[in-house]
Formats: sequence, structure tokens, C-alpha cells
Amino acid sequence: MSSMNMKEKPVMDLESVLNKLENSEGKQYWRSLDELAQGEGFQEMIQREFPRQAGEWTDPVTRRRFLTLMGASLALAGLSGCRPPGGKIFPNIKDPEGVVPGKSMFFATAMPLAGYGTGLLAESNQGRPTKIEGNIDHPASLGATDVFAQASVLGLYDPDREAGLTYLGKPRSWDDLVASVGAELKKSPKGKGFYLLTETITSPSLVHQLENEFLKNYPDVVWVQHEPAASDNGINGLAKAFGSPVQPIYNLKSADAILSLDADILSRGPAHLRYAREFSSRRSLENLDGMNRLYVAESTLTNTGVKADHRIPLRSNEIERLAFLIAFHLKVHGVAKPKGLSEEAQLWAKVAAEDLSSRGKGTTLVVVGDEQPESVHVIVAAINEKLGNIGKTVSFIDPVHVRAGERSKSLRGLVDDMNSGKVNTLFILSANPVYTAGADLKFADALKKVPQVYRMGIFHDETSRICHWHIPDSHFLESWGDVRAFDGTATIIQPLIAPLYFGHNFQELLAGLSSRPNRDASEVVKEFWKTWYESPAQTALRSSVPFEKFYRKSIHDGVIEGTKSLAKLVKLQIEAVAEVVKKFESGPEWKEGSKDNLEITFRPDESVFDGRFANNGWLLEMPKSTTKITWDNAAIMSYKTAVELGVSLNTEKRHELEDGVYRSPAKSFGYTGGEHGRAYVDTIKLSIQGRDLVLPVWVVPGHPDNSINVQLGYGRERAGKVGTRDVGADVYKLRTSSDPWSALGIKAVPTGKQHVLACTQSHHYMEGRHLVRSGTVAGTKENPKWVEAMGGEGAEHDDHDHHDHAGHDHNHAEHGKTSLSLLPEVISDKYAYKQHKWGMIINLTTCTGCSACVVACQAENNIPVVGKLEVTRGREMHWIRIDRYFEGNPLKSNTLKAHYQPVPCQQCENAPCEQVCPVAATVHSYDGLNDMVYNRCVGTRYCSNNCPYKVRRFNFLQYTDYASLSMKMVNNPDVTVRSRGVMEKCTYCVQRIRAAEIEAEKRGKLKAEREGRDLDRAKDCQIKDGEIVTACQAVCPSDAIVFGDLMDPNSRIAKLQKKVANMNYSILEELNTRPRTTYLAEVRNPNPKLDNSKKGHA
Amino acid sequence: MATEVSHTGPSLRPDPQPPMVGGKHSFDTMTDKITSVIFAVTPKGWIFGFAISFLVLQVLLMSITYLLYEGIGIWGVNIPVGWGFDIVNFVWWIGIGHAGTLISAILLLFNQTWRTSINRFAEAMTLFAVACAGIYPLAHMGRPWFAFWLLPYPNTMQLWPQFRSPLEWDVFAVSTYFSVSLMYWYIGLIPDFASVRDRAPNQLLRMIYGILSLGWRGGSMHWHRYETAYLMLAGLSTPLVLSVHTIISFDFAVSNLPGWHATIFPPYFVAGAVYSGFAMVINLAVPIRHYYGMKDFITDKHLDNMAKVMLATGLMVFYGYGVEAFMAYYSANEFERDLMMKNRVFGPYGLFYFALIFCNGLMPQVLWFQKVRSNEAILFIVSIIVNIGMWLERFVILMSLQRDFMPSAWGQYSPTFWDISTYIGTFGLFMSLMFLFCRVLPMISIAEMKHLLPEAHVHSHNDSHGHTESAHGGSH
Amino acid sequence: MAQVFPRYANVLTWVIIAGVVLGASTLGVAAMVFVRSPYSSQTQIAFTQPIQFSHAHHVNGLGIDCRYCHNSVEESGYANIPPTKTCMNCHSQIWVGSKMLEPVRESYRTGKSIEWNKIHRLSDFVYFDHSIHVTKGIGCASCHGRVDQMQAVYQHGTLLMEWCLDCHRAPERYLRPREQVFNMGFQPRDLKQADGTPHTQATLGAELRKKYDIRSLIECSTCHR
Amino acid sequence: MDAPKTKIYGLVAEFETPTQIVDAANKAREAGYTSMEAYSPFPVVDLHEAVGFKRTKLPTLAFLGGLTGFCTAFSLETFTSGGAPSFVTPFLPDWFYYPVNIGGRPLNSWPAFIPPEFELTVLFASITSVFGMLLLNGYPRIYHPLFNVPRFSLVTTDRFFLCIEAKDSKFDLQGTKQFLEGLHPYEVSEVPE
Repeated sequence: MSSMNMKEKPVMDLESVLNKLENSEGKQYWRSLDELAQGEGFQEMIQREFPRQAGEWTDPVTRRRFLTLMGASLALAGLSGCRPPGGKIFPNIKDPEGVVPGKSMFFATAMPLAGYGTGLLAESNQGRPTKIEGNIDHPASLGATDVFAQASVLGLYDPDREAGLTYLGKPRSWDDLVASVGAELKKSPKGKGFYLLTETITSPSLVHQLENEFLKNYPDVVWVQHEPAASDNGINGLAKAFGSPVQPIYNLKSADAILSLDADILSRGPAHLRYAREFSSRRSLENLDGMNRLYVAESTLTNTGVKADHRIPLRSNEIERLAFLIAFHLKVHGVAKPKGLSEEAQLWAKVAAEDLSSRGKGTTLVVVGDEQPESVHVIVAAINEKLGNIGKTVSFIDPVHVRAGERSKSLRGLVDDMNSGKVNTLFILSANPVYTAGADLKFADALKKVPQVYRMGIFHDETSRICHWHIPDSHFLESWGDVRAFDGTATIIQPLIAPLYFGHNFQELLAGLSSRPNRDASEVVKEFWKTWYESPAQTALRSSVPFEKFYRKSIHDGVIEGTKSLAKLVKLQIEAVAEVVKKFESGPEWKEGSKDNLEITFRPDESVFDGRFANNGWLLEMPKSTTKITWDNAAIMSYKTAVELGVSLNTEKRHELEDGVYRSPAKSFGYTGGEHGRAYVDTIKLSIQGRDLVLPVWVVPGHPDNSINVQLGYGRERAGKVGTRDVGADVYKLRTSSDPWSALGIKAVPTGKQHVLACTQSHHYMEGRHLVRSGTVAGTKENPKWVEAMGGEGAEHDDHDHHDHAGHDHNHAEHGKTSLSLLPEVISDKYAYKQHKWGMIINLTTCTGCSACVVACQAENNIPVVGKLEVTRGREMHWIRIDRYFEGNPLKSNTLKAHYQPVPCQQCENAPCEQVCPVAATVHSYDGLNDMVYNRCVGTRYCSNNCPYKVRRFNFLQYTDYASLSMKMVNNPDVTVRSRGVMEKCTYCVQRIRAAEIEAEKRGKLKAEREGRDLDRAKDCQIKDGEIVTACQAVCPSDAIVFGDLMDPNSRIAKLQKKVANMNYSILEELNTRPRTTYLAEVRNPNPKLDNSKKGHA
Repeated sequence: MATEVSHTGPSLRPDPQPPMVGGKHSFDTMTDKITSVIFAVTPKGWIFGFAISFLVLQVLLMSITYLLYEGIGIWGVNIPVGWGFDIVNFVWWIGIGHAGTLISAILLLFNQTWRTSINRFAEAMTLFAVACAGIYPLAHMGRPWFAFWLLPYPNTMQLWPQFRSPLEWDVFAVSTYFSVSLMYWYIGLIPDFASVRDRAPNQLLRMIYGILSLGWRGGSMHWHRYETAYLMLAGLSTPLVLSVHTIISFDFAVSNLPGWHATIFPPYFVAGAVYSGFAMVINLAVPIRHYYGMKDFITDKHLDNMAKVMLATGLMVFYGYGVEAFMAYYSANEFERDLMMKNRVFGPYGLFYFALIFCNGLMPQVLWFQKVRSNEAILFIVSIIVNIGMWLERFVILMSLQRDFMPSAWGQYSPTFWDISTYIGTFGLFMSLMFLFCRVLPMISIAEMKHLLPEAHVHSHNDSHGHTESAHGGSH
Repeated sequence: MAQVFPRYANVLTWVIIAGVVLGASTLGVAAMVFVRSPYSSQTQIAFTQPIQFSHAHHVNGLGIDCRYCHNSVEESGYANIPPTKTCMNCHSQIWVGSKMLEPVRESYRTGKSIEWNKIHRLSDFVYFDHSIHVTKGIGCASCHGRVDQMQAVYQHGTLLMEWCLDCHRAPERYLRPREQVFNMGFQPRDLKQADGTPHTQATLGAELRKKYDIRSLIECSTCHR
Repeated sequence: MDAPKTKIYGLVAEFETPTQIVDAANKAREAGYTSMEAYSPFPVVDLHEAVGFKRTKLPTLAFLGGLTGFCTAFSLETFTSGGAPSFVTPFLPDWFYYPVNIGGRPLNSWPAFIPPEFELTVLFASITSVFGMLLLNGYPRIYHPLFNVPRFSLVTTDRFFLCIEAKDSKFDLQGTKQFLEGLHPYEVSEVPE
């Protein structure tokens, strides 16, 4: 279960997989299940496979929203090995080797996103992938994952994938397809008129197939790439700067000061997990002097911006100016002082530049977002060069994806060719251009002119609808393949389950078209790596290990050694820089932003990315980290801009609502637009070049004025049952291929109508309570005890003795001494914790609010999706929520400070919830867990009322979907599936704790037996620190969550608690609930010259 | 035999007090007047009224059925506001009930003869109100079909209820309250059942009421034991009625929520209960005395007294609000303060708070005036407003939930159609039962009323006279 | 005429009252008894299986160890129902032609599972782990009964929570030495105490509980997660 | 003394005022009659003493009932939640003992146990007093010889009856009839068994 055990049965796992999927026996094993699936006995077993309880779908909207089942029978392949069902038992014909019935296993694989891979370990319960963990050995993961990887298991079972291979809607066989494509290719000798449209491709084996087989045989085939959410500005800019296209690799570990220009390094991009880890390693509270400093100038509030020590919001088109300004201050190759920019921006740039230059060479880093124009990348390259960072904090490698730099351009070319009739055949691989292509391209119309279009994709979506052929693609958990990470490291993608929805593999198609047609994907991949292995470059490798061994090891480890790209020696092209500078200075005058000079910026969405995840309930319901909006996108703007545009922020107005959410009799609050769940906001009509779109307005403090940010990926017309109907608005309609990231000259007019946003936290302020305790390095040096002191203020005017008690009492609580209670301590009598005392520390300094923990928890604990309507009623079910508070004056965007605070169940020792439960459905366990017993709960909801942290969640309706069978397969068999009317909450992943405990007990018992002596639990049955890893902890990229045994003095958590005791506090400690979950204060490292938070702590 | 009188203490016996019976009445006419209601042909008005109530009762059944089918998600409750109309109405109904017990028990102990004519239907009101209240704790559960887990009995899980929970206390309090009130009401009825039996026009009624009366004959020793039991019950239900609403208030006071966690709750909940209870009694008494022409038994004096009680309890409640606000300020606990300011007074439900201050605090001050107290129309309206006020009070208290410790979790609550229909439905239940009661049971205690007549007095001089006579007789 | 009821009415009343009181209480008791009865807990009921597999024959007669078929019982929470292959290991040599075994052979041919009827149905919210119980010295027979004497398997215990608690409250009531776990017919008296007198469950249990340092776990999350 | 031919329950005399019945009862008592009973529409001051009854034991019963109630609740709460002292717990049956750590509260949270204890005390006390009253009075008894006397039905309206029962040793039809008539009743009538 824990990351430790993941690596316990290596070879065995591998063999079993190979068995399953390579030798015919294995195939037999899989297919037999399909046949099995037809028998009604099997259906019945499936019915019984998971708890069947009373209650049907109730809330119509939720029902519509939630995935319901189609084609169950096939979806159930691989299920029969699971826990025995209620009515019948269906044993295997032959147990797959190495599979211990009832035990889950982990397989290394990787998830490609926009071409780039993140290494994963997928947990399989008897052939059912149920959970994703990060692969510690993988450079882009380091054990963490992002929300997309977590949610990928849900995507795997998504019944909407079920479409089948069709031609004009009629079913066709794979062979028909191969024949038909072959015919198309042969129409002209060299395949002229055949176009191939793909997304970004980094897969070495696929590239090899394409370039060395396919394109060799058909040289006139045109291969076009399209990646809506990626920009080539970076690569092209650096190509200018260094003469050849390169990709930057940052080393945040050794950067003391970082300046980020509109680059959301901590939460976006193929390497963000790694960067977040590296960044947090430099924000350690144990070593305040070593803390780095982060300056962020950005065009919309990102997680990186929230963590910044100094952040200045600038319109996207001002960032360039700022870059030049800084370059000027750093005296980069004759950059003159650019005009314009506000006073404070200029000051900010000056101070930042001074800070950068004042530090040693190669100890700083300037990063810039790919969305920024090439010129900025050039100038930043120059700056980094000037600061001596190149080779130190930033190095460059050859682009990882092939044909770098043509992604953004080439689509236009294709459209032109389609319109001019040059295209006879178009094969679209996974991309969804009809939806994602720029509005100016009118891709759909052009597509209709192509006589024969093939579409291979996971979903039968907007594009498939107007294509002749639809070929169901296979999910990465279903198919063989390989992918490269941001730094070039390659990983072999191995399937954990046979394709559920007739999915096929593009590489098999290419193989089919090649001279050696019948190779399946696994063979193709293996073959490629064999050639790679035999290539002259790998002599060393060959001498050390035979291929089979090497290949298996590579699969098992999830990384192929020797594939990491080497840093390139680059030389800055002075003239290129000079040219850029000249161009900039001769460029247009700076025009201050105003309501007539609005800017719009487009960014991929943190839930649905470019739209490809638009049918994923987990992601849609995940509150976005800064806005806390679910199930929607919005036009994000600053308070000032909203007022100037005449958006009414008084949400009391009773306008017609689009959806039938009942009205709140209560008035809502300030510009936050209502509380918990329901937010009535005005909608605004954005129009640009005659195209317009209506979006709800969401005001975010700290957003640059006169700039509107919109997120891609919503308003899908054919996403599936979950993501199709009125889920957000499609901003691609506003986006042109010419300026895909930001555009000027947009008109914004309030519609006077209102829209209901499902927002899980729209109360922005902490109300002067010290829930998040935030301070500075300097402040801490002055007064190391400030955190505790704040606790005092927490109960500020509270009678002072009382508070002091509370204060100390908390510390004592650790040793279980004094108490505020008049009653004697239970803990001191028979309920003294004998062996374990589980606890959790959440580090607010490093938490980047990325929400990976939220989705991970949902995946691990079978947490249902409730749908927008229920969220608007304040009934979302997430066991861990990330609170977000703002500080500062909403009118002064640059003074803004924001804080993240993940809040799971605090596992109080004096739990208020337990005392009020009439049926003892929530009680304490022998190791101090606050157990929640679903099957005892009668649902009075008193516990939730009495929970000061409001972390309990209630099944107001039948949220868990018992109706759709395929959805059951994603459930974690170790966790009870809750029914209607039952309270639930974070359990510290008790299933993992108990599993580890059982293992430890067994270990100890056998040990004692071997040594022929009595068992001594304390000695023999120890659980290694780190053996139990909670789902949230496992995925956390910034390592902000530490879980462990407070009684084990050597555990990481115990040590941490001792080391930074002065930073350790618990929320609402004055209530004497004695939470087991405590927090480390948020410490920033502002530059004294800019520090606008005068006192020690904000 | 002064000693004897003292040992029984207060009793059904009349004391020299202003007559609480108007008009010219003998034992006979009085019995006749009260029982005749039962024997009379069903009046059109009654049929109409009952029909309406019964219809509304169906709304309740519908709502409950749908609730069981769909789950409490059909209500407006959410996180953080886990309790809404359900508990508001529960507390409100229970509160209504209290006047009945108070009138029949406490006033009895205090020898208030004016209770006699109203205690019977006041007690009925108690029972019916508690019945309505009882629906909510069951219905508001997520899994009502497991409600029996709150009862202690040896089960196959070997589990027991969690006795530290106020909700568990409620189980004991409410069930005890209901059963004691029921018994109290019933033994009060026994002699009257006998009267009805003996005047019944036909055999069937004779049999029915004969069984209900258990064959009551009114022997001297029976009366003696009867009085004793009745008094003990009065003595027991007095602390009981206080404890019940105290325990209800514990549901809130025991929690740690700002706005709930207050020691003032028990007393001012009890006061509030009596307050609304009396209001409800007036709301019932006024139409009844009109409709059945019982002005002689429920006199203006009765209304006046009840109005006074309302005024008194009203002031206590008002004081309670004051203390709440003051404590919030004086405790210097930021959460309490914020709750008071950011939630109650100026929060989203501020309107309700001020409304309740008006309904319960200011408006009832008119009861200081004799003129108002003697004007049953105004009294009726005032009582209705008070009942609304008391409902608002509970609502405002429940709404403390929506903004407690963590601003991130602050939320709002708004009732749905089903919240409201359930509430209205309970009126259907209440009124239907009330109508049935008026129709088939003696709505005023006959036996006790008889005391209020001068003929009921034993002229003690006859005692001594009797002695001599008997001696004389013996000499014969 | 004033007399409403006949003389016997009094007796009748009391008879009725007595009847009601008695009836109610008996009903209550009956319910309590019922939920614990084999009928409601489905114990002692042998289902007909697609193959008349006799544990008695295989365990008692042939002396095959439990773990030969239920091979994951020591390492996993789930004891495993043997795959057809396991049957065929022997039955590809012996009783090859037997009519009775046709379903096995068919399953092996067609790759279609044998549909056994499930005997032990534990609620879905209970997480029972075979391996730990076996490791800690709880014999198969303690929960499953004398499977070695069952022609057709039936459920031995009620699987009610009280049934589990009976042991979880005081494990010594059922503990046996580790090596005896798979010994169906084990009796404490087969073992001698230090002083040579035969063990009783009491003495043995106490001794083993100390030796194995076994806790009494009745906390909820031990089984419910 | 000659027993009457037709079996009769006793003789009943009807009076019109409370005062009369009290006098009558006193006289009858003084005349040495023991098994008699006076009936009235409402409790008449000390009539039961006039007839010669003692005070009832009901209060004692109720007290005992209350005590039982308290003990029931106390043991239920303390024992089941494992709060009993350690020298008791070994003797508790499994099913009556499930100690769990509830929010760090002691197993014996006696202050929290008070409300149910109080409620059960009241409940049991009330039940005993009510049913005690009925049983001591011999109710339910829906058939009674007195109902054979047509005018007896007035006892629930405005008439008072003194009944001297045949089982009284001093009872003889004629003498007793005369004695009763000597009390100037409204009417004296025989009560057939």
C-alpha cells in the first residue's frame, strides 16, 4: 500500500503482467472474462460485488451529472479475481502467477499529458486499476502526482468512452480500418494528399515508427502537430537566443532568488511537480537562513503567485516591458530604460533587479512563462546569462518533443490545404481540433471539405462527430507505449487492464500499415528499445546487462536509464538579443490599461486542462485553487475592473437564473458573492472581432486591473454525460490562432443577468482569526515565539488565564498532562495510547494549494461526486478541503496576500463530534484515531454541527452511484462505499494504517516464532516510519504533509514537531479539542526594501 | 380535622376564591352542558374544520413519505447548517406542549382554581403538540429506519446508545414527558368518562365510555387514592416539564458552538416554552369558548390570568436575549462577539433577529394594559404573534450554525418546499387531533368543575351536629 | 338496565389485559431469539453446489491440508477459492472419467468458471483478514467448524457482531498453538501443561495469550473502515 | 342472624348533599358498620375517614418506583459504557459492557448520565402511582352490583350514596334498612348481587 511496499514484489509483478498480456495463456485469462461477462450469473455477481444498499438516484440534476453505465459487460473484464461476491463465487480457471488474491499490486507506468510523461505507480486490485501514486524514481514525479494523474483512473472507466470502431456510424472491424487507411495511402504513390494530425509526440518508439517506417514509405504524407494548451514561444525564442531550439531545465534547489515572469512553475508545465519539490526544499522552516526568495510578476493569480514573497500583478502585455526594465537595471547588452509601467511596478522591478544582481553569480534564476512572446524569452535568456545562471540554475537541452516549434504554426497550414482541396485524407490522432482550433480557423468547415477523415480518440467528441471514421483510442492504463519526461527520460507505459471499450493503439495501426503488419504494441515498443539498446551509443549498457533483464528492469522501475537528455552547451547570440531589443524599442508606445483598453488572457484550466478532462467528475468538482469554483469557468478580473465595467457586485438582485437553484433568503456578502456553495454573480458579454461569449464574472483580489482571464476547456458540446450540458462556457470561441494567449481590444458588457456559480468557499477573509498564522523570516528572528503569541490573539480578548491554559495545555496535551476539563483524563487510564499515536503535520509554508491531495483522497476513499446543484447547496463531499484566504485591500491588487490551508479532519483527542453522537458511531480507537463507523451512523448530523472545523461530510442523498457498474470498478475495495444518510470524514486513511499494522503484527509474530521466544509487541511489531503514507501525503508535490507516529521519537513527524516546535500550532487550540493534525506556520521571506507587511507577522 | 387538610396539601378542593364559574349552574346543568357536546349531532362547523385539518394532515404524510423515499437531501439542510426547520419545529412544538403540563400541574400545586376549566384541553394540547414534535427527531435522521438504535436494548452488536449525547437524553426526556402527560391526562378523564357513561343515550356509548371509565364508581377511598395519585403526578410532572425543555436546550448548550454554548439556555428555553404554550392555549381557548358557548367556564378572568403569565414569561425571555447579547460582549470571546454581530444582528438573518425581538420582546408589552387583557380579539392576535416570535427565536438560534469558527466553512441555509410542507403538515396533525378531542371527550373536567360550586362545600357544623344526632339515634 | 356489562365482563377484562401484556413481551423476546437463530443467520444450511465436493473426503479421507487449495490464507485477507487448475492438478490423473467431475473438466476446457454458491456472507462494511487470525493462532475450525466432517460445507458461526466480539473481547477463549491452527480436530487436552496435567482451553488460552502478546481489540476501526 | 333469600350485595342509601353523606357515613361507622362505602360525584372532604378507611400507602409505592427507575438508569449507563468500578466489571456479562473512548471523556462521565437517570426516576414513579392507584382501587372493574341500582347512575352527576354491604357481620336486611332510613336519605334500595 505505502510507497515502501510498492517496491516490494518487483520481478513477480512484472512477470505476472507479461504473463497476462504476452503469452497466449495470459490472453486467454483476459478474454475468458469477457465471455464470462455475458452470463447473467456474472451480472448478478457484479451486482453483489459491491455493497448494494437501499436508495436510488434521487436528485435529477445529480443523476444527469453523474456517470451512468453503458456496455457494462466488457467494462467488467478483469473483475472476477476480486473479493468473493455475495451470491456466487467465480474462481479463476488459473490463478495468474504472482498475484496474491485480495492483495493489491503496483505497476510502474507513465501518464502522457500534452506529450510529456509523468512517472506513476498504478495500484491494481486483481486487475482493476483503482489508484495512482507517483513514481519516486521518475524525474517528473519524485513520488508526487498532479490532479490529472489522480483522476485518470476515473477517466479509464468513464462509460462515455464506449463508442466502438465505426465508419459513418456503422461498426467496422480493425482489419477494415487498416485496409481502408492502406488504400487511402496508396491512392498516390508517395501518399500525397494524406495528412496526419497529432498532438505533441515524445514517444520514442512512435517517433521511430513514424519517421523511420511510415514517412519513409510515404514521404509525401504531411504530419501536423496541434497542442492547444502548449506554446512554442519558449522554444522559438530560445532558438533565436541560442541559434538552435532548446528547452530550459531549471534547478530551483540552488536558486537563492527567483524571478518568475508569468510562469506558473509550481503548478503548471511538465516539470511542475519536480519544481514544486525543489522549491519547497528551499522553504524549510528548519533552516530559515537558507530560505529562497520568490518574485512573481503575473497576469493572473496563480499558485506560484500565492506563494511569492513579492508579487506584482501586471497585464500580460506589460510583462515584456517589466522584463526589459529589469534587463535595463541589470545592464543587459544595451537595453535602454523602457517607458511606461506604474510607479510601483518600476520600484518593484528596481528592487527585484538589485536583489538579483546583489547575489552571487549563478545563485539566482529568472523564469518566464511559455505564453509570453519570444522576445521575452530572448531577453530573459540574456538576463540569465548576465547573472551567470546558465549551467548553474538553468541548463538547456534539445527539445524533447519532435519537430519542436511547429506546433503553433502548422495547424493554419493544414486548414489552408483543406480549404484549397489539397487534403484527400486526414488522420486525426487524439487531438480535438474542431473544439480546440482557434476560432479564426473555422476548422470544422474546412474539415467538411476533406473526402476521407479518420479520427482516433478516447471519446466520440466534437471532432469525431464530423469525421467519417471513429477509432476508439485506448487509455494509457490500457495500452503499451512509451513517453519522455520534460528532461527526456523515457518511461515504458504498461497496461494494467485489457481495453475496456474496444480501445485500439495507434502504434498497432502503423505496424499494420508497415511491411511487418502483425506486431502488437508491446512488440513494437520492445522492438524499438531493442534497437536502441543495440545502437552504438549504448555499448556500455550492453556490456553490463542483457537486454531482457534491462527491459524488464526498465518496465519495473518506470524509467529507462541513459535516456535523460544531456545539457547542451549554449552560446547567447548577442545580435539576436540586440535585434529583439531594437524591435522592442521601436515597438508601439506603452498604453496604460483602462476599461477601453482591456486585455484578455487565455490559460488552460486547472481542472479540465484544454478540455480533454471535461468529462471527469472528480476534476470538475475539484474546487480551483484560487477561485474555489467548481463545475464552471469564469471571467476573472480585479475588483476595480469589475466596478468600472459596471458589473453589479450586489448579489441581492433577484435576476432570472439560468438553472433552477432555489434562492437564498439571505443577503450575500461584499464582492465575494455569497457563501459556501451558492454564489450569484453577474454575467458579462465579452466580444472580440465580432465573436462574443457570455461568462460569469468572478472577482479575484490581486488580479491585474483592466485584464480579464478566462480558462480553456469548458462549454464542450460533446464531452460526455458529465461535461456536456451547461458546464462553463467555451472560450475557444474567442481565441484566435494568431494570438492564443492574450489579446487586446476586447469589449466587455454586463448582461444584467445572473449566473449561479458553485463555489465551495467564497468568504475571502479570515475575520481576524488566526487560522493561518503567517509571518516572515525577519519577524521570526525578532520573535521566535510569534506563532504561539498569535494563538493568544486567536482567543484575543479571551480571559487571559484561560488562554494561557489553552496555550500551554496544547503543548501539554502532547504529554497528556494538564487539562481544561473538570473531568479526569480518559487518556490517563486504560485508554492510554500504548504503541501508536498517529498524527499529521501540514506545512503551510510549502503548500502550494495544488489540490492534488483533494483528488487523491477522493480516489482512495471512494468519495462520490455530487454534481453542481448539490455543491451549490454546500454539500460537496471532499474529505480534505483547501481553504484559501485573502489579505490586503481588494482595491490595491499589489498589496494582496493569499494563503492556502488544507483542512482534513483534525482527529481531535477531545473530539467534540464523538461526545454528541447518540449511537457512538464516531469514537476513538486505541491508537487515537477518530473513527467514523459508517454502518452505525443514523445520520443526526449533530457531530457535524459540533465540529469547529466543519470537516465532516454527509450523504444528504444517494450520492454514491450504485447504478452504473463500470463506476464500481474504480472503488477502493478496502474502503466501505457509503450510502445515503451517513456521515463521513477523513480517517487518516485508516485502511492503510490497519493494513500496515496487520503486516507488522504478522512480521513480528513470525520473527518471535523463528527465534522461539515470546512476542514482544513493542519490539517485534514495529511499523517503520513512512510505511504508512496517507493518500494526501503521497501525492503532495511540495512535501507539505507529514504523517506518522507521534510516539515514535525517531519518526519524521516527531522530530519535526520537536525541531520547529515554535512554528507548530493547531487551529482553534483554545477550544481544547487537541487536534492530532497540527500546522506549521506560513513563513515568507520578503525583501525588507519592499516589505509591505511591517510587523513580524502579517 | 385541620391536620388532615394539611397533609393532603393543595387538592382538588375549592378554597375561598373569586368564583371561576359564571352564570347559574348546578352540578346537574354543568355536567349536562359539558357532556352534551359529545351526545349532540356533529355540528356542520366541526365537520368542515375537521375536513380541512385532515386534508392538511395528508400534506404531512406526503412529505414524510417523499422524505423517506429520497432522503433528507430534499430539505435545505447542508454543511455547515446541519439542522434546519426540522429541529426548529421540534423545539417549537415541544415548547407549545409545556403550557398544558404547567397549567395542570404547577397551577394545581399553587392551588390556582382557575386552572380547572382549561387544564383538560391544555393537557390534550400538550399531548398533541408532543406528538407533532416527536415526528421531527425521527424524520430528520439520515437513516430513520435505524432510529431504534437510540433505544437501549441487548442487541446482536452488543452496542449501547452513547449516553453522553444530548440527543440520547432527548430520547428519555421526550418519551417520559409524553407517557407521563398521557397518564396524567387519562386519570383526569376517568371520572368524567364515568359521567358520560351514566348519561349516554345508548348502549354502545355506554359500553365505550364504560370501558374507558374502567368502571369508576366514585367510592370515597377511590377518591382518596385518586387525589393522592393525582397530586403526586402533579408533583412529578412539575420538575419533569422543567427538565424536558432544559434537556432540549442542552442539545444546543452542550455543544461548543458560539451562540449555542450558553448557560442561560435552560432557564430561558423553559420560560420561552411556557410563553409560547400559553399563547397557544389562548389561541385554542378563545375559539372554543365561543363556539361551544362555554364562556361560563372559561371566563374573561381565565384569559386575563393567562395573559399575565404570558407577560411574565415574556419578560423572562426578553431578559434571556439581553443576557445572550451581554454575555457575547462580556465574555470577550471573539467567536461569540462575531456571532452576535456578524451573524445574528447584522448577518444574513438579521431581519429575523429583529423580527423576533419585536414579536417576543416589545409587542407583548401591551399586555400590561387591563384593556388589552380583557379584549379577547387583541389577545388572540397577540398570542399568534408570540407564537411566530417563538418560532423565529428557535430559527435564529439554529442559524448560529451558519457562521461559526472557520470563515472558510461559513454557509447559508434556506428552506425548500418540503421543509415548509412538513411544517404545515404538522398543523394538520395537531388540529385533527384537537378536533377529535373536542368531539368525543369532555373538554372540561366535570368532576373538578363541580368543586367550584358552593354546593360542593361540607358545612362542618353539621359534623358536630351529626355526632350528637347519631348519639341520639343510638339511644333509640 | 343501568348495568352496562354482564358479570363475567370483569374476568374478561383481566384476561384481555393479561393476554396483551404477555403477548407483547413474548413478541419482544421472540424477535431477540429470531435474529440470533440459525434461520436468520443462515447457519447450518448446506447449499447444493455445482459439484458435490466433499471436504470430509478430501481433508479427512485424503488428508489434504487446507492451504493446498486455500493457498493465500496465510498471506492475504482473502483465503482464495481454488481455481479449476488446482482441481485438475490431481484430477487430470485420477477419476479422469468420473461423471461427477465433468463440470471441472468442462470449466478447464471452456475457461468458464465453476459457479460455486457462497456460504459465508460477511457484510460489506466488515473487513475480515484471514492471514492475521491464522497467524495469531485462531484455528480454522474455531470459525468454520469441523469442515473436515462436512460432506457439504455449511456456515458454522452466526457471523453476527456479538459472535466476533465473543473472541475479540477475550481471545484466550479460542487461542491455540500456531502449529495447531490447521488441525481440525485439535483439543486443548491433547497438550500437556508444564506440570504434565493436560491443558484446558482456559489454561492454554491464558498461556498463549501471554506468549503471543495478543490484544483484545474491540475498537470500531479494527473491522469497520 | 337470618341470611336473606335472594342473594344481595347490600343496601344503598341515596343522599343529596355532601354534608348529608358525611353525616350518614359517620353515623353508620358509629353504629358499628365496617364494610361499607360512600360514593360521590367528586371527592368529599375526609369522607373516606368518615367511612372508616385509613390513609393510602400509594406515596410509599411511588417512592419505591422512583428508586427503581433511578437504579435502572444508573446501572444501564454506568455499566454499559464501562464506567463501573473495576471490582464490578469482571462480573458484568459481555453484552452489558462495551467501553469505548468517547472524545477523551472518562468512561464514567457521571455528570452526563444524570438527565436519563432523572427522567427514568420520574417515569417509574409516575407509572407506579397511576397503576398503583387503579389496582388498589380494584379497577378496571366494569361490572359492579351497584350498577344494578338504576339511580346509582346519578353518582356521577349530583347524588351521594352510602352502601352497607351484605358481608358486614352486623348486616341484616330489615335492621339495616331501618337504620339507613333513619338517616333521612332520599331513598334506600337493595343492591342485587
